[in-house]
Amino acid sequence: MSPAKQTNSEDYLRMYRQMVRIRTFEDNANQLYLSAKMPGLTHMYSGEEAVAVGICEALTVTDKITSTHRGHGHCVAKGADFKEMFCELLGKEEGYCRGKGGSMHIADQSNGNLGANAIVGGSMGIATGAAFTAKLLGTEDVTVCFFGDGATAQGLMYEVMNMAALWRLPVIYACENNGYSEYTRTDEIAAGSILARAEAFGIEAHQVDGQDVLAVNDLAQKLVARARTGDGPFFIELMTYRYHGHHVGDINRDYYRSRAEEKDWKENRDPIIRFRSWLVAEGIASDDALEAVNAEIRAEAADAVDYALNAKYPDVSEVDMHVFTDVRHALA
Amino acid sequence: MSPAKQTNSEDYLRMYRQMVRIRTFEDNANQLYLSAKMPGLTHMYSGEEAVAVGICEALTVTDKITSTHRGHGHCVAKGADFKEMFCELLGKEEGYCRGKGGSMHIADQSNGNLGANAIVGGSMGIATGAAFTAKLLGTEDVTVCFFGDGATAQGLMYEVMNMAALWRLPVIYACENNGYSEYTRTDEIAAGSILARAEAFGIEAHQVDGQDVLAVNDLAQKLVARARTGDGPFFIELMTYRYHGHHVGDINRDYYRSRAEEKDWKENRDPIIRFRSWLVAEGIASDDALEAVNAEIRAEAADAVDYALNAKYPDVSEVDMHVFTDVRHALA
Amino acid sequence: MREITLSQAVNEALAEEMRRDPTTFIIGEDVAEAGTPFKILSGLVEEFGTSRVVDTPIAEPGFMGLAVGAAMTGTRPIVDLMFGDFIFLIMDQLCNQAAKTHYMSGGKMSAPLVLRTNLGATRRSAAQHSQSLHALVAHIPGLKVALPSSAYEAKGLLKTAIRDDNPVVIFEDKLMYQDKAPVPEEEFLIPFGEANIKRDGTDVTLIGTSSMVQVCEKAADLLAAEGISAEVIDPRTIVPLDEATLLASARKTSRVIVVDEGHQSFGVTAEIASRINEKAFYHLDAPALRMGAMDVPVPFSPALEDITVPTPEGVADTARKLMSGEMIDAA
Amino acid sequence: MREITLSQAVNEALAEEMRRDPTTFIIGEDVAEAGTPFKILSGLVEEFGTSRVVDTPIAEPGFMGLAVGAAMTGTRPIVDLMFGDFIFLIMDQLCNQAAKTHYMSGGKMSAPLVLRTNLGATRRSAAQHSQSLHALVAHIPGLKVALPSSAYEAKGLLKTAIRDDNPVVIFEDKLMYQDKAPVPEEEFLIPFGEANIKRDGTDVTLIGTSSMVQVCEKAADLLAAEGISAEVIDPRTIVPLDEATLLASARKTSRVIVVDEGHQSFGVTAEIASRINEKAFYHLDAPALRMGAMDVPVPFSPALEDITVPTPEGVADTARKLMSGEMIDAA
Ligand SMILES: Cc1ncc(C[n+]2csc(CCOP(=O)(O)OP(=O)(O)O)c2C)c(N)n1
Ligand SMILES: Cc1ncc(C[n+]2csc(CCOP(=O)(O)OP(=O)(O)O)c2C)c(N)n1
Ligand SMILES: [Mg+2]
Ligand SMILES: [Mg+2]
Repeated sequence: MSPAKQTNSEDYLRMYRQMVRIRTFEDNANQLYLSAKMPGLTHMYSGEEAVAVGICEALTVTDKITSTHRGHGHCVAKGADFKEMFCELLGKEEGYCRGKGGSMHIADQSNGNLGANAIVGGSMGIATGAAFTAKLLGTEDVTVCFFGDGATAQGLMYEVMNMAALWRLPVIYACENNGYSEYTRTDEIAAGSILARAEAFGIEAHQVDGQDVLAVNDLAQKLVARARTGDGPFFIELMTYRYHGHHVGDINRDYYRSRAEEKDWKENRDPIIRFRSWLVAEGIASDDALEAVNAEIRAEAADAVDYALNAKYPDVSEVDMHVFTDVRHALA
Repeated sequence: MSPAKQTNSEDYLRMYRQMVRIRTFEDNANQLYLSAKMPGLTHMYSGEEAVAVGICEALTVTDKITSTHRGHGHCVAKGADFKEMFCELLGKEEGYCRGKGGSMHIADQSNGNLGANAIVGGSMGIATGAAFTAKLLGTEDVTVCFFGDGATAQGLMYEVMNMAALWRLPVIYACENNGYSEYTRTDEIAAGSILARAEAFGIEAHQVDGQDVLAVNDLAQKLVARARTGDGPFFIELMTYRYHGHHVGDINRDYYRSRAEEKDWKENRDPIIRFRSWLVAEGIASDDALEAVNAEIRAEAADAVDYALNAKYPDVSEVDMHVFTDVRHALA
Repeated sequence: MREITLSQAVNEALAEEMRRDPTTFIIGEDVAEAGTPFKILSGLVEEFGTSRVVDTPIAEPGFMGLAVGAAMTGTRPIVDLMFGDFIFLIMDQLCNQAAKTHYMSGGKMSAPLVLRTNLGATRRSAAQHSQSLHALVAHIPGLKVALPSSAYEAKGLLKTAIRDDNPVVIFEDKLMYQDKAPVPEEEFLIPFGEANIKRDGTDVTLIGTSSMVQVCEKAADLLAAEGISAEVIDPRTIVPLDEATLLASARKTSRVIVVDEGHQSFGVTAEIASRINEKAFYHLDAPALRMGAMDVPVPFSPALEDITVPTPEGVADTARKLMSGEMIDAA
Repeated sequence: MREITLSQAVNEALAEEMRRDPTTFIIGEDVAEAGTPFKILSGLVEEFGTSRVVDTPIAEPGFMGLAVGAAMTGTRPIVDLMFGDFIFLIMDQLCNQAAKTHYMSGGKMSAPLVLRTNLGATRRSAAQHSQSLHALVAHIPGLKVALPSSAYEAKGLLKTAIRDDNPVVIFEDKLMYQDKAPVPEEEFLIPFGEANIKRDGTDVTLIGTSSMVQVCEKAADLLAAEGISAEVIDPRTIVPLDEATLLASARKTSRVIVVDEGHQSFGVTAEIASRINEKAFYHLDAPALRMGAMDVPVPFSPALEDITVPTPEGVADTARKLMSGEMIDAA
């Protein structure tokens, strides 16, 4: 792990806290699924926490992100609250999207999260457009586009990278390479080199250990600062791993990846365990203090789940609201 | 110009003849447009003859090509006849597509030309699929996908290159870089390097002087042979130039390219002039003999134009034929 | 007769046709070892190998385009599009290329491919995984469109689709994959353009497509209890459309409701109702009515999602109004 | 009043709105110096610069997606899609993203963008450059759809579209770009959802969209010469649709023909005819009839192309049959 660089230990502790919040959120979401309390299904971010947190901690609240089907981690990392998130997952009125979006469309506009997306690669244009806005209006916001290794197969990525490069847009393409797209290994669906694909468009590209939150944050800080001053776009490939199945229902997965592999990542490369040991070793926090953080987050999550389970569904009259901005009920 | 390599001077003469046939075809097509005898408009291939001919002369009759909106050159080079081509351009029943396709959809299945395409980049999937067929059925056919520099902006290209590379399909992507897409210079719409984009997918890529038919043919021979034995896919960038406007109606084009530039390409790099001098210099043919070839082709074209002008339009009852293979009249 | 699930029916149809014709192959995401997320294709890669059951990268336009070219050159691709909503990604290759190849070439080329995908909401999958977009492709000349309503149709129509020399789009109802129906062991095909009269009736005709056939049948049950005799018809393919059967029923009952899970406006119900109104107008006691899905993106919340699609109760209700002459709107 | 071409009207609308709102920008292929192949945008890049009149690579899905993101974050993109046929390439970004953003976010986000494109055959441009695909987008909830029928509407509707907070698709008739019409010098807007009664009549209602408004007017001329009084109505927007005006006319004349240049089957005529049949049934002497483009890919040959779209003579003919009670089909 990299040596301490931030001058303020609060920054480190916030990163730790945010990673634990993501893991805790996901554990609860998984429980909701397993106990049949959640409608539909969902994709867990557990294991990839250092990616979202390392990057989002380098962003301001008005900087934008676009997210994916595996979007809870990005949402938490960009500043969202548990209550509105769980409400959304359960389709409740107080959810971030009034229950209309659910897990795959969770968004949090107040913190610059333009939303999860159920179309693989579907948000690449959106992220590039957000960066276009920043340039046109001179806002200095930077946009980070999160997507998986599988999404690199979508042609849209190359179309927008070309434009971002030609117009030097303040966007960072963050490829979360977790080794799989659904039930298929990345090397079976990606020819050549992912980094080289970005570089071919004249985009500076970096690979980083996605399980090392400090390394991720360090790189992100630098690239975000450069993008902000017109030195973008950039591409980052973050090597990471998802602990659960592709979605919560993907339980028997021996046919596409081994338990030994999963065990290795969980035991030897877990981003939270690694960072926690480092915090303790560097004397930034005691183990007890970190344990207290965990407990506090667990309690917060339990409360939020409870709240969401008891919250009310949107009234049926909402069904034709929000089709158009200027028509209260589209079908009235 | 490269030294003579073919053992058979017939091959050289056929290449010469095919280039002149393309130029002559286009001159006549342009005349038909200018004299308002042709419906719609069309995109001239003049100037780029060495590309189509150099490549198609490396192919067998069952090898496949896919073509573009600028497709007459590919069609002639792959073996088509003037008569059916002019009939098609004029919307006549005896056209290759019974007048239903016109210039932008001219095809010649009998010679493996799967057709021009009015969607820029639209045939990249088709070409890759033709190569897939060859692999699945073991036919050993090679497919060449022609497209322009502008088409490299289409995401589809990256999607199919990825699959072609993963599955080692016998396809050659032939990028005709004529410096412009419509009214825009290539460097304004293509970031980074076109060759590197193919290489990033692990595809061997070459750049070649598209005005040198021997260089093109030489490279094509080698790559086609390798693709045939499973060593593909390949990517070629052919540096070339279109003499006319983007389409026949694009007359005043000073605002996007200079007359001096056009003059330079026409006078100093013309593929036919260069090859003709070489043929004479190498003693393969006399200037008189070549002049006779030209005259013969001019006469053939004039006859074909004449024939086409007098040929009949498809009967109106054909309008709802060929919508489905198994329904004679779709609207009956 | 033995009963199998719609998923098994699809699997059997594919296996039978792939055995029959070595130029067929399946292409799509996670179709091989995984057998798709719906596990429909289990076992096929074991029998036919990875050269004929081809896992692709997540590149729908790419593999659809590849299928068009493959079809044009002598194979019969069966494209697996994981969700019907992704059809938006492949519209160019499907509608500008595949649909027009035969026509644009004056009949010289063709693209005999099948696009298998799905439709249907109420699976809590939200706006991008719940759409029923068959009306879009039905609007494009050159494409045939099949909508199986049970395991039986899923098998018979898919086999026909694979043998058809034209591009065919077949939409399975993803909520029906585990539903069982009697399916003969012996080989059978269901011809395109032949509607199926699921139930005879005299008072009102309920025309339902795909998932809505069951809804119409349940509505007919509700109505039967009240002494209203509903005829239920499943067109099975909307291109070609068996107008004759639909019109005969309309002329007989004088009252028609068309039920479809696509959005109502500019959708399938409009076309079918229009044809009936046009060609059976003087036989109708009331206008042919339409019930499509609400014209709203599909909401995630179960509280909202369930009310966006037609239900047996809703259809029965509309039928009752038709019967009682309560068509105030049209007056 | 001065007369200007449809092309100039579009140019003026864009210039005025871009002056008014600095967050607007135009994006598309060859929109800047070239001013598009149709030369519609001449002069705009000189006034607004290349940061607001943005030439793109040939990457329709890419720049459409970019526009969605830009719209979501505070700008108002005006996307120039060179040919309506290319809409197939951008359906995912338009229909899965832009159309659903507001709904999926529970009203918290929106995508105020305009997609300007075109429709219309008989330009000898063959099957991939001649389609009229507005029915497809009208089927998707969340998109508004405008179809200007002259320079006047082109200006007024486009200005309204740019100020609308929703994604709007506007289809111009590419054969009309050089057609002149009176257009006021003073600023004006045309509200969405308000049909325009082009001509009053009592015997038959001709509802025409876009290019077909002229066709209906010419048909009305032919009919007038025979003493048949045709009312001609231009809905101007099909989403929202001014049902009230259409129904009032249908109830008055009792006979309706809907004319549209999209393919007839599963198209716009079906929706409009269905609504009229549903809601004015008992006022009609005959079913509302439909005349769309033939259900064939657009052929290149002039000998074939011209017969694929409705003509004034054809419309007049249908009207005559309606008048004479000659609706054998419906009997
Ligand atoms: C356009 C599209 N195609 C396919 C899918 C189905 N799908 C959902 S997630 C996924 C795999 C994505 O892999 P990757 O991008 O690596 O992200 P990860 O799940 O690994 O985080 C697929 C194929 C989809 N949602 N959208
Ligand atoms: C998808 C699509 N977008 C835009 C166009 C309009 N268009 C026709 S040709 C052309 C330029 C193509 O440039 P290039 O690929 O370099 O080929 P060239 O014309 O130079 O041969 C454009 C933009 C089109 N036909 N299809
Ligand atoms: Mg992945
Ligand atoms: Mg070019």
